[in-house]
Amino acid sequence: ADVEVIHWWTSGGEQAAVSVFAKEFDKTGDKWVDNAIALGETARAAIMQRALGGDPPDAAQFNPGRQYEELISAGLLLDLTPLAEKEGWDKFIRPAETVAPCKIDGKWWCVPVNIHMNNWAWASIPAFKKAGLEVPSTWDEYIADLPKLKDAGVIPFAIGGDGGGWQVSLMANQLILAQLGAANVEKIWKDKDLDLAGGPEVLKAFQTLKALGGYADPGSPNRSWSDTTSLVISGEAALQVMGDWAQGEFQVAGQKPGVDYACLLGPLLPDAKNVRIGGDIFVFFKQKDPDVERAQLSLASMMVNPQVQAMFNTAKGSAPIRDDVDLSLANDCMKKAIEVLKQPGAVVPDQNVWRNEAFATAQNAIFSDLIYNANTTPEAAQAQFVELLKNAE
Amino acid sequence: MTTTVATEQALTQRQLKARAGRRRLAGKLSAIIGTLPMMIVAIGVFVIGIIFTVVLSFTNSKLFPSFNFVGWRQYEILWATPRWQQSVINIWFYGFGHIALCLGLGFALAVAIDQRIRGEDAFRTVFLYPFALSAVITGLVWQLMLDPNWGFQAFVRSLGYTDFTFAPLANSNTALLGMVVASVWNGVGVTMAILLSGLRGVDEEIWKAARIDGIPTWRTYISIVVPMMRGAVATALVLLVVNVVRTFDIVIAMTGGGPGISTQMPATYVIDNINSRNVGHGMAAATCMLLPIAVLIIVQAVYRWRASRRGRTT
Amino acid sequence: MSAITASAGIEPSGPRPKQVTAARVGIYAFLLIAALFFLIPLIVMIMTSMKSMNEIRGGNIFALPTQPTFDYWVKAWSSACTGVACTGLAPGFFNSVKITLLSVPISIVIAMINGYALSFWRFRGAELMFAILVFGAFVPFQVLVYPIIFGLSRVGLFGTLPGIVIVHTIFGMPILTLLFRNFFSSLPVELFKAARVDGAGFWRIFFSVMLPMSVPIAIVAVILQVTGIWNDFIFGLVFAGRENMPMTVQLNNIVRTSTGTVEYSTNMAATVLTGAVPLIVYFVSGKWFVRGIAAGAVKG
Amino acid sequence: MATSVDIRDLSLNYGAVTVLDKLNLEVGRGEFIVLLGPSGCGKSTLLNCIAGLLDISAGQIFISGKNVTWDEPKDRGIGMVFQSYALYPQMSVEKNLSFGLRVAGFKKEEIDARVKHASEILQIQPLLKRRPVELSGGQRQRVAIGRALVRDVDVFLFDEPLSNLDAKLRSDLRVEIKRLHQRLKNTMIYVTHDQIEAMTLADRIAIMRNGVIQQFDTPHTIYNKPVNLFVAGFIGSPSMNFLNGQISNDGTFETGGVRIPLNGYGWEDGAVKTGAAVLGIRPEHVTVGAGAKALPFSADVDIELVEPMGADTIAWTRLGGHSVTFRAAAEIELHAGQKVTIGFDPARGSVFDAQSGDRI
Amino acid sequence: MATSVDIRDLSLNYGAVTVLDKLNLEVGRGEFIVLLGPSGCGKSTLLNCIAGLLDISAGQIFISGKNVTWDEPKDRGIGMVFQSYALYPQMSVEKNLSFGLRVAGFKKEEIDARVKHASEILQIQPLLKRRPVELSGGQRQRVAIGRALVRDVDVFLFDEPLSNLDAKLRSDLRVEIKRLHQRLKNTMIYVTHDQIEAMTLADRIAIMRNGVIQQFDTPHTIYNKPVNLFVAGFIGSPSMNFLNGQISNDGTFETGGVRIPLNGYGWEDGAVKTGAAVLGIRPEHVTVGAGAKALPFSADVDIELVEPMGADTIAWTRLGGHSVTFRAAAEIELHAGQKVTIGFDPARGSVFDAQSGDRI
Ligand SMILES: Nc1ncnc2c1ncn2[C@@H]1O[C@H](COP(=O)(O)OP(=O)(O)OP(=O)(O)O)[C@@H](O)[C@H]1O
Ligand SMILES: Nc1ncnc2c1ncn2[C@@H]1O[C@H](COP(=O)(O)OP(=O)(O)OP(=O)(O)O)[C@@H](O)[C@H]1O
Ligand SMILES: [Mg+2]
Ligand SMILES: [Mg+2]
Repeated sequence: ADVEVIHWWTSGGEQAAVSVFAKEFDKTGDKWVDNAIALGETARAAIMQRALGGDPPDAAQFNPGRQYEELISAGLLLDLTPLAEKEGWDKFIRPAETVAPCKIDGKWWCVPVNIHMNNWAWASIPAFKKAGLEVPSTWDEYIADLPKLKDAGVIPFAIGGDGGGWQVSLMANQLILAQLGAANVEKIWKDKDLDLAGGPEVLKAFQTLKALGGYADPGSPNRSWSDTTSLVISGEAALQVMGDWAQGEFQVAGQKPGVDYACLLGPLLPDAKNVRIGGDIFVFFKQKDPDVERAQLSLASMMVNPQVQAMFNTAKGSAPIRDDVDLSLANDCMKKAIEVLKQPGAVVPDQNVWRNEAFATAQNAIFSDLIYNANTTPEAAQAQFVELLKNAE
Repeated sequence: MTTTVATEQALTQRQLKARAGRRRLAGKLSAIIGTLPMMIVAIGVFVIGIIFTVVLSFTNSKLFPSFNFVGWRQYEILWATPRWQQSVINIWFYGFGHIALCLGLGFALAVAIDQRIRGEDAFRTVFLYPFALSAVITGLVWQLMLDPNWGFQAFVRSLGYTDFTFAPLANSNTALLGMVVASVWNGVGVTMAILLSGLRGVDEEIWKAARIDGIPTWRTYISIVVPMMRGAVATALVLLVVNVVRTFDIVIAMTGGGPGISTQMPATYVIDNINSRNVGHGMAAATCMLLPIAVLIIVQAVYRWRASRRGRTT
Repeated sequence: MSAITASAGIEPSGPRPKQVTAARVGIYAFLLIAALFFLIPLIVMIMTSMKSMNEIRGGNIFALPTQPTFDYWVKAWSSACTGVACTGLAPGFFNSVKITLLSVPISIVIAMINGYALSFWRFRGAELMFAILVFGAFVPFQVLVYPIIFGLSRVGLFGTLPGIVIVHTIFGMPILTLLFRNFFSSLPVELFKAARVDGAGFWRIFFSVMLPMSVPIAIVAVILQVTGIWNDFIFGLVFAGRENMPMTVQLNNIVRTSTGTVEYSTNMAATVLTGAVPLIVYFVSGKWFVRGIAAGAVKG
Repeated sequence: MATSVDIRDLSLNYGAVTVLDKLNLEVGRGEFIVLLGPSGCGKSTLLNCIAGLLDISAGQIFISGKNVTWDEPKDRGIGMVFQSYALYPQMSVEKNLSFGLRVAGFKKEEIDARVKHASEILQIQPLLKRRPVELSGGQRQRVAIGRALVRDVDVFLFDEPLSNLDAKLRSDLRVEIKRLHQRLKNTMIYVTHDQIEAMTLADRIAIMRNGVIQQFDTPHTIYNKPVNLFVAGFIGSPSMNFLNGQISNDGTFETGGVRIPLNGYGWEDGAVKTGAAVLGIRPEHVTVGAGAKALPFSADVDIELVEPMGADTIAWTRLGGHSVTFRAAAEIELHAGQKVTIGFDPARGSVFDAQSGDRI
Repeated sequence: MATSVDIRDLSLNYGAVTVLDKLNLEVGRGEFIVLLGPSGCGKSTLLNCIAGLLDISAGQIFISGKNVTWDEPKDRGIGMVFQSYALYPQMSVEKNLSFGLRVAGFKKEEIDARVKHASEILQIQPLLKRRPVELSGGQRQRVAIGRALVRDVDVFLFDEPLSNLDAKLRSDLRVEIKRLHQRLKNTMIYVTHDQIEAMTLADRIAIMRNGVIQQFDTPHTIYNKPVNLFVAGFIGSPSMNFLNGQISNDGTFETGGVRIPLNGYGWEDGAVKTGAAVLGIRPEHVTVGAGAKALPFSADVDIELVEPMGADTIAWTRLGGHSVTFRAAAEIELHAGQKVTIGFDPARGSVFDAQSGDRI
């Protein structure tokens, strides 16, 4: 049967990755009906509105967390538990932070397809060379390099402000994580610890963000992450903090890690103890046609298939959701990540798991205002952040 | 057409009245059927939609409407949120800029075109065509033109003025200006067209009288003609205000609301909240957006109703 | 407008000597500069769509293409990727045509009937209906999307071609009704009375008398609706259903997609192609727009 | 004479404004009635009520004996000709004429026959294929009449059909309408505020003011025996001279020191009235020059202004402090500043009560 | 009398269309000139040329002896009153009057004095604070005149200032304009197509047709001695009766078997003409009844149609195959179908050459 899938994977690397799913699925005799809608917010809004209208797609992409909680409670989603139990998803999907968003109260509602590590820094080796510098290995080194990079005519700090400022938010999260560590991060976003959120460590992170903002280029405010990455790829910019999906862009551009670019995990820490992970999941909407349901389950099963996982994640630049994957194709950066992933307690989940999308939208606004509005002080932004957290549900 | 009279008069007054009532209804029935779509839309979509909006603004609805009433809480949060405050400031600034420029430039263009110039059709078409392009396309092309690396700034720098800086969208203080430029580019043509038809509607004898009085052309426009074009200005104004209130696409296409939150608008706030499944809050913002308009419309409706009491045919 | 002093000796006779006045030059200068301001973005779009990426990178967007090429147009039309499918804009184009061809006449005829009824068949509550409609014009679309989704799915039209046509009709209604109402109110009421005496009813008067007279304002309405509907993105995305996705959805995917680096050429080619239909409508019928608008917009 | 249109206690309000107030009007079959009155007095409103184009507030309307109060316009047996003619602009003359018949579902042959008949009567056969924009004002008017004609109605309603035309065409078409009426013998109700039209066309004139009919009588009676000051002043151009004064017991009218004996005046109820009154005398009933001395009243006056009108001359003068105009043949030499003797027979004048304005 | 406006060989074309063709007109100081002619004959065009509102194609215009051909309207010493009055709608009457002066930079006291003076003359002091919408037609017209008055101009131009008004107001204002002229003694050029206005107001009338002045003379001459058929037919209402016929050698006019002796007719150059000719006789020069027999020509005719006009009656009849109207006093009883004797004195008529239409 035809299975219509809505996703927002439209950039180069993403296209390659999603094509893996589509090709593999078509081989099973069913048909992947692709419905790509650029931009996550737009795509999710379309999914939700179609769900409300009683005409949901057969499968849809989300980020793990609370984005689809209403769909579950409204009973719109296909229960994947029988399939998961049959295939033993519990046993091979790891870490626990990846399982949690999909397995709620003992029932599986979605399929995680990849693990993204958000806290990477991507550095252009030629750009640093141009300024007569080595790629820094610590954050302090980098901060010291900023003025020199600027003098050399390189954009010292690459960041983009599109989509309401999620890139800035990602950056800010890193800075806060670096200040507080994994446990405290959970206290803030999960338990709404306002004292901590209003404390000096967080303020330090805000101050750093503001300072970094001064080294961004004028083209930054409404730039997409991939445009920003391409600045690093071309060597116009020195360093970008972005999730591992940026890796795909370097690959498409034919660049080699260690030669053309460097991947630095946990850029704020001397050695990476924590990784913040996110990823993508797919939900399946209940459909009347049993044949479609069969095809949906077949697609779900295929998505966690080790071979498919290997091909998909290689193309996407993300980590597979299972260990027993042939990672011979993975490059050095990827391997580095998977090592860290294995360490217990290393994983910090994305805040999406605790707070809803509305919170994220509001938080993005605060961070991007801080970085792009010269008049906004770190203190003011922190106050807004505390207020937001107080009202969050 | 002459009818037998006896039977007619044999009918009682009441029978006649009943028959007349039926006939009159039959006459109006098609009118009611004809306007059924309008009534369905007016009541079924707009009234229900607005009631829905207002009611939900007092709930903490997420994705699905829920009737978990939370009083004024959404409004309290709303007005404490800097992004919303900024949006409200922005829409006034942007709205004022957009409307003033559209009216001003539109009027200037209309006046210029009104001077019996050559190639009038060509000029009109050129001024009007951007309206054919969506806000998304407008935003894209202007984003490109104003991009410091590709656009106007780069062009001037390539001419040798390497210090030239013109990148309004990159600066949170000027981004709104960049948006006004693009939206004026898109919308001024229609304003011009409306004002031009208004100008053409002014009695030619007024012009002659002014010339005989020795009033300079510009003075005639300002002191005499403009005050006479109230209808055209009103229409243009309504269209402009509608566009301003709904401003959304061009923000998304040009700046995404940035840098920071410097080009956020109420509509983007509402829609972001609805899309991020915070419907109750979004509806509170929407209700706030509708309020000033509602006041305006009610004033206008009372005025109309007064006038319509004076005149009704059939 | 021009002051001419008859220099001594010349006896004024016949036509006033023509002089190129500063004011006249100023007007043309103003118009030409304005025309440039309005044309540049279009020129930039077209030029950019005909340059290679290297050229764009090397020069600036105002430079003429050194080796103009239509490759990107072909690519945008037939092979640009949006997600898995690499079919370009072509499939969406026909969906847009379908939606536009259906929605424009239906929305206009309904608005025309509204304007006609509001002008000649005033009934109790008609003015109120109209006030509500005008108010509706100010409501952000997206606020109303929710109730409409519920309504349409209730009657089974959500995600179908009739569904999207209904949505366009709803959202076109306020402004179009306003235009038609103003237009019909400016017609002599005697015409209506004469037709009533002739025995014609609501529909007969509409079709035989009013419809043929409303050509100028209908042209304005057609232009407005073609533009609005063709350019629509949000409604198409939500209401049209996957088979009927309009071109703008693919445009959005193309321009928001970057294969490594942003391919401005393809973006611009796609943009120009998407904008082509309403642009042509404007360039062909723009002069009727100004004439027609006088019929419906100027009367308050 | 059978009654054709009978209006009983007709009232019409627009909201709180009463435009027509308990109006009664009975029109005989074949009569040519003119509704005359100043702008805004309710003439068009009355016509629209008769046609069924306005919903009345109270009262009844009978046409040809049938109560049509609640009937649709098309069922009343009326045809209407509007000031703007209201021809359907996009239809040819032929289509304009046949529209009503086509709506009513007549057979093609019948329609053709009627259109042919009407266009012959109105002499518009050569125009049948043209559209209204291609017609002159007079031709348009004929088509508008034809539209009523083909429908074979009992009553024709005209709402100022000539007031858009220039003077010359107006007087030509006036005669044409009169001839048409003589030929068709339908009932015609004709609204105008042009008194020449009213005087020349009407069998009877209804003079309206503020929604009330002031006088409904033949043109001759209205001209010579107006029932009140309003009618007297409204009819006649230049208008009747009014002298405010007092009637003393001996039946002499006194104004500004001038005494005018009212001997021979036909008092309304035969008895002489006294007290404050207004004496009205038409300009053409004032004689100038030699003959004036012989009349019951004469006086010497100065001419203030002279208006030569070609066929005759209007002169302005003062009598007892009131401005008085008189009409003299063009042959009589008159010029401003001249001293002349004028005279008139008060028996040809009208006397009105100063308070009520009614004729006494 | 000094010349006030002098137009020499004025031509005006719109593209290929010649609207005015080598037109000459000399107007004396203080004269009241009326331009009269059918619609589209170029009256407004001529007025606009004088005012400087249109660029002429050839010729010269002198006002008060100064060549103003190339002058701006405001520098020509003219004021103009338009058909629509063209008052500035959003300004008060006072502003309307003073706007031109303020723009010209007059002192406040001077402006006030002039406005006061003009408003006194026109009796509009109580209206100074109102806006044009709050004025009646007559008041608006006075304001429009006032606007010319404050500018203290030599020449007033009026373009059909009364044609938007109803009959009663029109005749009142006509008198008012006449009085104003008597008082101000400015030169006035007045365009109309209403001949009553022309006859009553003008010192001299210029009758125009197709951009050419046909006759320029006093109303009396134009009425009684029209230079050609066009002027004869254009002036007079009801219009002159025309009989087509032949003049035989003995000076008898024959038409359709009716012979009319032309004894006593004042031939243009004193000599009797013969051949095809048109005899014109005004309706008021036709006598009916007893007196008719005594006239040089009389005949028995049937009355076809009667139009009572109040003061007098117009009757339509036929003579020698031609339709003939005559005017009779209202007292004379006339009705359609009646046989009457009519008569007239051909010496009071006009005879025109059948070919050229010129008076002979
Ligand atoms: N639709 C309406 N609403 C309120 N009042 C109206 C309406 N139509 C007419 N009137 C009022 O009714 C009165 C009579 O109007 P009507 O049109 O019958 O006058 P009329 O005698 O035909 O005048 P005219 O000679 O100017 O045509 C006027 O005072 C007018 O203001
Ligand atoms: N702008 C123009 N272009 C071409 N022809 C014109 C223009 N204005 C006027 N005419 C023509 O010039 C002729 C004279 O027009 P004008 O307005 O002077 O007539 P008029 O005597 O004032 O008529 P009316 O009594 O109708 O006002 C007309 O035949 C008219 O068609
Ligand atoms: Mg009327
Ligand atoms: Mg004219």
